[in-house]
Amino acid sequence: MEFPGLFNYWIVIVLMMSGFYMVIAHNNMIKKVVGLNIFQVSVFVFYISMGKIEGGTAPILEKGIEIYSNPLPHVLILTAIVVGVATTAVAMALVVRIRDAYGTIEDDEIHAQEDDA
Amino acid sequence: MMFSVAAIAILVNMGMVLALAIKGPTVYDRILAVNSFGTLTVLLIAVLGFLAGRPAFLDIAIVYALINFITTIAIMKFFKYKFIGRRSGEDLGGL
Amino acid sequence: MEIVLDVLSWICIVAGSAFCLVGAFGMLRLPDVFARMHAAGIIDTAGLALVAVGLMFQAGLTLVTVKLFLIVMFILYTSPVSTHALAQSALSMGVKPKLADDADGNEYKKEDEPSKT
Amino acid sequence: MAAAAVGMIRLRNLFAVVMLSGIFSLSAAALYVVLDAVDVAFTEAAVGAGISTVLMLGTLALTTTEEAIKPQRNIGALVVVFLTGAVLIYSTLDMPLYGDPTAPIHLHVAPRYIWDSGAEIGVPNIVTSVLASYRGYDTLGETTVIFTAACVVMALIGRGRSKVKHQLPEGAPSFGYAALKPHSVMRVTSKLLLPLIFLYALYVQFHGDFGPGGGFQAGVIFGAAFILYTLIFGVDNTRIVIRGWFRRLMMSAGVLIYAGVGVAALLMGGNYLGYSALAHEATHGQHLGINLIEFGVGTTVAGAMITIFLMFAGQDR
Repeated sequence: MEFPGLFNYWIVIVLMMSGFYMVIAHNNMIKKVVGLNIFQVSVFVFYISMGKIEGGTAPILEKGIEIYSNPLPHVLILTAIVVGVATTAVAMALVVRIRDAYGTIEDDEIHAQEDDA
Repeated sequence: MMFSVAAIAILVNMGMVLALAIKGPTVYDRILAVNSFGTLTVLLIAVLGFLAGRPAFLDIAIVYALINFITTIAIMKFFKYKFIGRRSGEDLGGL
Repeated sequence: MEIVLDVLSWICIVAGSAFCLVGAFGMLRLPDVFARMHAAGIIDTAGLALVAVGLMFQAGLTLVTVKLFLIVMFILYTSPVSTHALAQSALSMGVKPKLADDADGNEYKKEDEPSKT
Repeated sequence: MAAAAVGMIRLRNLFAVVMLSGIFSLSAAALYVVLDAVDVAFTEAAVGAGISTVLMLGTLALTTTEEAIKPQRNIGALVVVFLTGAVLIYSTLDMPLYGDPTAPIHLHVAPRYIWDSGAEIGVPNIVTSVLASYRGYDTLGETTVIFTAACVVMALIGRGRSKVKHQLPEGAPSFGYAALKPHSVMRVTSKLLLPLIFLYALYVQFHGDFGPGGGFQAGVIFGAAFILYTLIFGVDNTRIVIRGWFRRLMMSAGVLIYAGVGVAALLMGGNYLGYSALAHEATHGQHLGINLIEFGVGTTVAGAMITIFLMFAGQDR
């Protein structure tokens, strides 16, 4: 029972660590943003999978249904997704500005330029 | 029962298409894979709605059916206007 | 009546799934993008439509059937367009279709793909 | 899904990474459906299919499509990642099992939402009633965040004057600007499809009380429709169809509607955002309030998405 019971968390952790690795090990800024997105999705999946109840269905009231999954995480994540895309847009805008200023979006090249200056 | 069969078949499909998306030698293979993946997701969501016994939630599938091709058009446009005279198509796909 | 509907939807769903599988297999096996598009077309048309029709038989004459019908219509409407866009952009970017008598296409046996020139 | 993530790490061509992130979002939506979160899946569907991929493409068009150096195995990073992962996995051993109905998360406020919202709010979709009514403050905050994000994007790349010389040959139109004039197939198809998308966005907007949907999703779909229009007919046409002042008005009016409903409730003798005061009967007031603020949310999100996209697409390069 232990294995399937915690499986969802492990998936979340694998995803989260993939995103984490992408953020810290890559120099390319767009890749970093994508990594942040993966990290974000892993948190979403974590919340949603906590809200799931065995045998429950979607939290929309209907006659004859007794068990609903927990609606609260859904609410939080629903807004978080839209906010997430908005913040991703901000990050992308920053990347574009960095590219304008430095002519590159590689982290180490930017550092090299900074050191030269 | 029958829905599970369909769901499993679609999941297997999705795996295969994903394999194409990852290995796909050229970018166009990947685009194609994303496209098919979208269609398969529409199907999977529809089947899952039936599997859960609440098929009223087909709205999500409709969203995908409606706006999934925006991506493809964006990609096509991206290629048309981004790479002009800069790079030939063959070496686009290199990893 | 019930049984007839059940059998019909079984047939449709299984056939649709089989078409999907064939399509996905083709996408993996066929030699180049243009040939793979044909395989993708199987998924988009035969696979999707058959599974949806099978689901319609299960749903009966309800709003669900209308929604399924809409889905099928939308996909049948948009997927040729996106395939067209893809083929056009691939062709204009200089990806040549592999032909049976091409020098670089020799290792592929004569597929029954139409020769796009 | 994990495979897609790993693939994204490995691929160096940023374009392929964007493709894979599209697949990633698709499978995330399917996963949300499995986990009963239809509203979330709806949002992910709208965002993933309509906005985020296109946004990333816009950025790629403005920057570069190749990662410069092949990332060598970064041992330090790998060690950190594995250590963190191991610690996290160890900590999951104390977590409640998947699907356990007695997990702490299900015992606090969730039962009240599930069992009483039908009588208190009178809206079948619990997610909508929690979103708009019980946790209305939260949602007001989120809407403001989206508004702010769009403002920040405007401030960052609002006027396209770049110091870097563009690599395109003279006369080649940039990603966003050009209209697909010669492509009659696209033009006709999208002309037929656009009204349907708008209609569907409105359906999602005003059907959110009964099924999955609501202001956030509708706003995103609305924005996606405009993105499609922009892709086909060019940025200039979109700027004529929906003027800059109107975009900004949409963004701010949404937040104002939301906050104004709260003030109205305050003036009519209730609490801030306590919609029950809006009408004689509590559930009627709730319904009215929820519809109004969902409309506000939808307006803001749509305006913000269109603005953000136009900012990216309309760069002169």
